[in-house]
Amino acid sequence: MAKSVLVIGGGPAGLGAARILGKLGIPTILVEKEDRLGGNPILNHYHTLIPRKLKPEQVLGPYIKEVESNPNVQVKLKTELTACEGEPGSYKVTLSNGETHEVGAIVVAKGFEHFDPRRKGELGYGLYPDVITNLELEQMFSREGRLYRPSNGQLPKRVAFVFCVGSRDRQLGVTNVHCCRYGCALSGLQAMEIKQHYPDVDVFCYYMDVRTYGTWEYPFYWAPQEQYGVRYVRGRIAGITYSPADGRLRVKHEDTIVQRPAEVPMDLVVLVLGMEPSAGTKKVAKILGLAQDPDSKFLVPSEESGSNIISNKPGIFIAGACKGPIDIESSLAEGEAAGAEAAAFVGAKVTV
Amino acid sequence: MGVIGKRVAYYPGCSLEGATRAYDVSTRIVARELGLELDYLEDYNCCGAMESKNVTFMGTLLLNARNMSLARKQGHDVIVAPCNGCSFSLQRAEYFLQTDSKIFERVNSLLKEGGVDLLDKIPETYHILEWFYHEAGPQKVKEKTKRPLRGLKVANYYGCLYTRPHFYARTYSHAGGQSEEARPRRRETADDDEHPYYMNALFEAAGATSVEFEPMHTQ
Amino acid sequence: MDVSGDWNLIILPRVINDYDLDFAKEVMSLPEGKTMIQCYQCSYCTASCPVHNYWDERYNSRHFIHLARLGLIDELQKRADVMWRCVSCHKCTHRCPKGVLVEEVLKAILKTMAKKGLIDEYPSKKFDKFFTESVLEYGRIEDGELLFGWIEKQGYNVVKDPILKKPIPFLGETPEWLKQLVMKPIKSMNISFLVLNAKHMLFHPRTKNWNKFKQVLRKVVQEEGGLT
Amino acid sequence: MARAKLESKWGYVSPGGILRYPEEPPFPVKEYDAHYDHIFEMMEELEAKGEILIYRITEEHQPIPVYTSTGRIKLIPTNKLWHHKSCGQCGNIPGYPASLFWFMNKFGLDYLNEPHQTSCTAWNYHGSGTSNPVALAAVWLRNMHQAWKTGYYPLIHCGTSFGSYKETREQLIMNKELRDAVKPILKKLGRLTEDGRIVIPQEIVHYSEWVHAMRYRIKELYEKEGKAKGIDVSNVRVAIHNACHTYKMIADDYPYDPEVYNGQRPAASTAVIKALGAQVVDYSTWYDCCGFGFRHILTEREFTRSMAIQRKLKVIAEEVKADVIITHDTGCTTTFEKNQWIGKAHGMYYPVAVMSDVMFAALACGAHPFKVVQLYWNCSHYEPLLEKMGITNWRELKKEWEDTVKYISELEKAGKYDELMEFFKEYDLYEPYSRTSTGKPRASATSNMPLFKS
Repeated sequence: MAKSVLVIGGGPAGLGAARILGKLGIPTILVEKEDRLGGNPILNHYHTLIPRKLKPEQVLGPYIKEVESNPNVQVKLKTELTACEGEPGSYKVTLSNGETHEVGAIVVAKGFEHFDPRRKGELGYGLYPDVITNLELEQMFSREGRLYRPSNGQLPKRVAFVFCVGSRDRQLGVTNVHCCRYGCALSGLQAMEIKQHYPDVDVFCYYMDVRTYGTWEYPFYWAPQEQYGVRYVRGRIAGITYSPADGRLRVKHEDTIVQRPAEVPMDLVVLVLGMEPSAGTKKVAKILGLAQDPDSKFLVPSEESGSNIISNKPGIFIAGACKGPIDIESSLAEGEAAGAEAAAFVGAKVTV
Repeated sequence: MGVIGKRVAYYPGCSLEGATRAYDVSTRIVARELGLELDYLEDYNCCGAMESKNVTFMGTLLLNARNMSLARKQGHDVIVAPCNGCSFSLQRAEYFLQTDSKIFERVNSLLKEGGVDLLDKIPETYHILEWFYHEAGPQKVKEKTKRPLRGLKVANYYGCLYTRPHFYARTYSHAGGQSEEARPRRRETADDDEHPYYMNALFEAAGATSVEFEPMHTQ
Repeated sequence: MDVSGDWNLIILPRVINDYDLDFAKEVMSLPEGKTMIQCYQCSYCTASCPVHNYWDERYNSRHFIHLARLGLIDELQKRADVMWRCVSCHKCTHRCPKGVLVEEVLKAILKTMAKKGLIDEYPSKKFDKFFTESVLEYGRIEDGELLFGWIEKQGYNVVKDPILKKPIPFLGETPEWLKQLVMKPIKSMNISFLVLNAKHMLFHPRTKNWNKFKQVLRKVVQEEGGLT
Repeated sequence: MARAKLESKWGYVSPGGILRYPEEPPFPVKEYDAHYDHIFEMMEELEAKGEILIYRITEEHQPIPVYTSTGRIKLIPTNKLWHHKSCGQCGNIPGYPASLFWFMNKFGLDYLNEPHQTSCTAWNYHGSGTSNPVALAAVWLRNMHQAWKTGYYPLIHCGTSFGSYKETREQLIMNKELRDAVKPILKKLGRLTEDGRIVIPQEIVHYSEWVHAMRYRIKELYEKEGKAKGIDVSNVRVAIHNACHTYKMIADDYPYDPEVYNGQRPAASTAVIKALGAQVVDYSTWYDCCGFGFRHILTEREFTRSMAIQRKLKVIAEEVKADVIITHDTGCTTTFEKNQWIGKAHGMYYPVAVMSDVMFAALACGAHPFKVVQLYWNCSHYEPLLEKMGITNWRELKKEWEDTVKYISELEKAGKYDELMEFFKEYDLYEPYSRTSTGKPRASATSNMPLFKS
């Protein structure tokens, strides 16, 4: 009988790993610190996922169901890893509920956190109710199903998306110089959703670069412009202020194409948040001795391996957003790959 | 060879019957010698050139639609124009009529109002150079040359609108337009966009030497 | 004590305070302006443009599109002296990777500006109108009349024959460049061509069956406000 | 750079003792390892190497901790202060430092009104660009050495001096070349310690930080004395202008507070106005410069007046209809004041009272609007503000001040300087050369200086 595998984190990557391990008949322990599986998309009530425009329940629901019903997988909610000893192939792990287990391999999928935009004080988040985050916009859609200005409950006439909040920014120290990867595409999607339901709302995207890479270019950059008339303005937003005269926000920037300063009235401003490694990722990295990027603190794969799920520790595999910004479908795929690697590592004989 | 047709509607345009009469006369002679037939478009009107287009969109479209209607009346589905401006104007009208059914309907109703036959079908317009190249070709030109242009250095200047823009002439490929398959014949017969060579080939067939003066030859 | 002489100056802010989004809507309501929305500011058009390259770098098709889309009218007006300088070579439209009919869009922007009274009548517009009038009247243009008529419009004193009121070439004032331009070919021209051109100048070539169609055309042009 | 943290009264302290953090920041901050921390770490390293001497804040200075934008704890000394005054303030807005001294007298704090202070020369640095780091550093270190010698802790009145000194400190600490260049100069001046070290204070402190730290005591005074005089500021609409040189020059070293815009905007001035119970109103160009721009006031006055009128006065008048603009720097106050009149000449008149936080606080606490706050220097409309604050008897107070001026000039003409000094003492009127650390008027300093020459 093969040794068991510990999967840390019940988000997309962790679910991907647990699902494949369970399918292969490997005894698997899935620990999740929250009281339900699904990770950020489920816990934070995302509305629509890029790139396939599916709901989180549509994408992750089947995974959760499969993991929960597979007898090979023990799901331990409200549980965290607290200690780890031993050698590759027989790690002795201690969990926060006091249990100890011996596992042959570990899959780390502790994910990311959204940037706290209050750290960019000039953007006025937390001061002006009509400055919201893209996460809050998702929740506005998913929980209330309508678009409104938090200050007065009215439909905004104009909405601005502010790209790269907490991304590509040395002002925050060395920790947030990376690109969030999802922001441009999600903003395009959200802008389209707004225009679909409220065609008269004017939507503006303030960007430095638009990074809807690969096949995302058409659906998340061209379509918002060509089909919905979303306007893109190049220039990083330097400040958001409020004018009591008309009760509207002012988005302060330089239109780099016109080369003129601009302070344009907006009714709702959406900050597109960057990604940071979660506190759990940093904690697990310490417990397991995993290599971290010295600046961003994201986990980094083994230098020798060309694969990005192989960690610097034999028998420990890393998947998903704990290694850096990633989209959900890739996160699932990485989880599955890491699960398969872990199965191979514990020497499971798999019959097809 | 032979995609466009040996007998076509000939739209000379205003200038060819005025200041550049020589072009008109030469065109007719060359066509005759090459065994091609130009059917003069009776009672045509000005294409509007760039000027009318800058003043009135629908008016310019109507001007060209009238000429198209005349060509249909004479039984043609191909118009050939020796003037870059004229062929451009006709192709532009063709583009808007093909890609926007609302425009097409409006144009037809205005044609009716103006006492002109309706457009049952939108004829295609070719530049005369394309027609010569595809319906006669260098080989035929060589055969028919009586006084070879040996020793003559020719700078072939095609002009702006001979190949441009490809949206109007050939592909229609912009969002909202029809598919690239809309005009397969046109795509097949078109000269190279950036490095046109039909005139070079025909003159060389007639014995002349082409001189390169890129990048100005289509500026 | 201030000796600079300009102490009274108050500098007004350069800040863009708002967009005029109705302007873009109006441009895009024109059939030729529809594709303006597709532009993603890559500047392929501008880099291809001979006017930008050889005349004035302020002639920038991409920039005009951006300004029009956001309705930055004052910025468009600042460029009124170059905006009409398009030579209609269509390289912009030909090359645009997004399928924007750039040349047409720029003309749509100019038309909208003219309609809203945001731009004075520019030189090329005068000629466009003169040309179109001729087309509307006769169905065809005539090169000689177009040339001398335009010369007359430029303020030269052109002598006309008393009966048909047509300009008589080279009588009265003619710019020197025009004399040279016309005399060179005339000297070597076949006599029958000369006669033909003279005939055309006296008796303007006309399209037959034109009157009814002309009225429809005039109506359409009037609707669009093109000749006003 | 790893920082070992030790617990202390205010949070965590590095071994050397000058870099402090609370365990949990009270508002979202940039990062614990903010890029500005290394200045303090390097100061301690340089002290350990014997290159510099850190002029430390001690219990004697009765420090009050405030947070900076990085969440760092900055100690603001409140007692035994060495006043580093401002060129423009004393010349153009004398009520500004006077109000500060008035408060210190009220609170019974010890201070030294230093006659041996020089200008920071940042005026030169900004105005013409002809200064250089060595000269700026030498001037700063000379002044700091003088403060250290007297045993009083430097308090900088001017925003530009404060900003320039913060920059100079960074340059000095980061560049050995600069330290090596400046040491021979200071040696010649006799401004090194006995063992050849340069003196750098632990914190560079602006007067607005002192006001900020003392805001609750100011509030007490307002409630006890101001309200007793019928003063009530609760209806006053206050537009705050934060001075660029105080908080944009070395942005990491200026107070921020969870109470003030959730720690997302500079706290000084706003916090004291809020503590007094006045209405702080937000406006869209709060971030903008007043227009003074330092070199602009000297070389491009058109820019200064245009900025002041178009971007600030107009916006404040149209968006929020403020009763008063509160500043904390010399240049901003004069710019807003004088440009209202220039605006009037151009048909752009947006009248509003302008004064510094400390002047407003002094008025609220019942200071004499003319004898102490010296509003007669103000050319803006301050009268409606006084009315709104409940100082409805300002006409009588003005008369009283005019009579006093007459009386003083009579005494002066008669050469009765001793009586003059007694008079100042009796009326507790600020007089620049009279009050020293001992609290005793020093007649000799002014005995040969005619006042109010007319």
